[in-house]
Amino acid sequence: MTARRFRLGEEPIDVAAERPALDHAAAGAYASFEGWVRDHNDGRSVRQLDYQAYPALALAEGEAILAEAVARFRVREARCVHRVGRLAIGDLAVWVGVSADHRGDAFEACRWIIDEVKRRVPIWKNEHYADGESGWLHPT
Amino acid sequence: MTARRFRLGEEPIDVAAERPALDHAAAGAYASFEGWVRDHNDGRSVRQLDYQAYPALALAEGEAILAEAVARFRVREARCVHRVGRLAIGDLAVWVGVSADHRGDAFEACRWIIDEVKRRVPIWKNEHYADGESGWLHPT
Amino acid sequence: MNLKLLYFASLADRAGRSEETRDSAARTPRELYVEVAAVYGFAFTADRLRVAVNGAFVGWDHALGAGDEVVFLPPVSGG
Amino acid sequence: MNLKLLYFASLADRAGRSEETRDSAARTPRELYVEVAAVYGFAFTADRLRVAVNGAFVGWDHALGAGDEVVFLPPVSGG
Repeated sequence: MTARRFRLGEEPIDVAAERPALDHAAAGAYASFEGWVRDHNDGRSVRQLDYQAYPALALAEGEAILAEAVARFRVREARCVHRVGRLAIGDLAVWVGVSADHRGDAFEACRWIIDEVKRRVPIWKNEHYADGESGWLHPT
Repeated sequence: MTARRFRLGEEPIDVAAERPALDHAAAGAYASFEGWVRDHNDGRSVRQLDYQAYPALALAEGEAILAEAVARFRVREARCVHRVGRLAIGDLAVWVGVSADHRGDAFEACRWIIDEVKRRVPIWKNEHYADGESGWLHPT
Repeated sequence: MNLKLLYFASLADRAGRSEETRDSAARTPRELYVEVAAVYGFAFTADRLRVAVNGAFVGWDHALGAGDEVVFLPPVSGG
Repeated sequence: MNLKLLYFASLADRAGRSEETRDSAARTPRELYVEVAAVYGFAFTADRLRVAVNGAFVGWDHALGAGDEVVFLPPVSGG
């Protein structure tokens, strides 16, 4: 079995350690995306947040998205790691990396992957606000 | 005067060292691009290459591109480093990093910057082929 | 028959638990959601949720079996 | 008047040098390029090149002055 392309991380994501999986002598382009915890959302001041996942299905759905990306786009390799647990402002919440022969494919696949992960993978964000309130986000 | 957003690098680019310049508590998205030296181009096997720049104008034009990006897109910060000198297969030739509040802006600005750098900045690539030939690339 | 339910995010908050085993007569996730929504006062209509059985997405009319693990998934907000 | 010229990439290869100082009667980059293209056999037509004087892009009919640094830039291939 090949290495997992999608993982959930309890610990801070080490981007440098993820990179070798994307190296390929024929790849001239690498595009990456990182989602960082912002200090605000919808006009409210955010202090920290928790990510909760349904692990079995999140891993299966994430892996399916990465496999689809490799099939749909002309890429050499693609990976994604999503944090779970408590995160502070500025922490890295999600990382996507894609290598490809050409930059257009790397950018398009990277954008598609993060969009699909946000749309499909069963992970939920609970924001803790400066006023002491908190709430799970369930976008319509 | 603010720090330079565009630089030429004689030494390997240290992506981790570039990152703090892009941190911003309001930034939820970071997109990056890396151009790596490929082992082939136009059907020919490449062993190594040299990048030559016209430094004074390359720095001015690169800085102008980054300033335009910050003005055109809703981004928090943007940086680019381009290598000069001799590079081997797999070496990092150019890095672009962009932070923004939202991912669409980060991706669009990152893509725009690398496209403009490749189109406008006076840097030339001399590819050394497996058959011993070499040649400066001047795309039409 | 006995069914295992997992609850996540605001559904777990509302139910006051992250899992339970229920003895239910529900034959499908649709029937089971009507049952638990009434018990816990879930505000989501079924069209805003997805449903998974034994770790895979299924349709609302999927036939449930004894011992199945059923999860009603509210809209996700990862990334 | 004396002009300083820098050559890059294939133009440097063809000229066999990366810079030179020329005593030239050229009043514009256009006239200067005709002159050096004849000397070195540059194959590029002017419409494929850009020109910079003293580190900034200029038009082909820019008025040259004594001591100017002039660069004819072949199509770039960075990235």
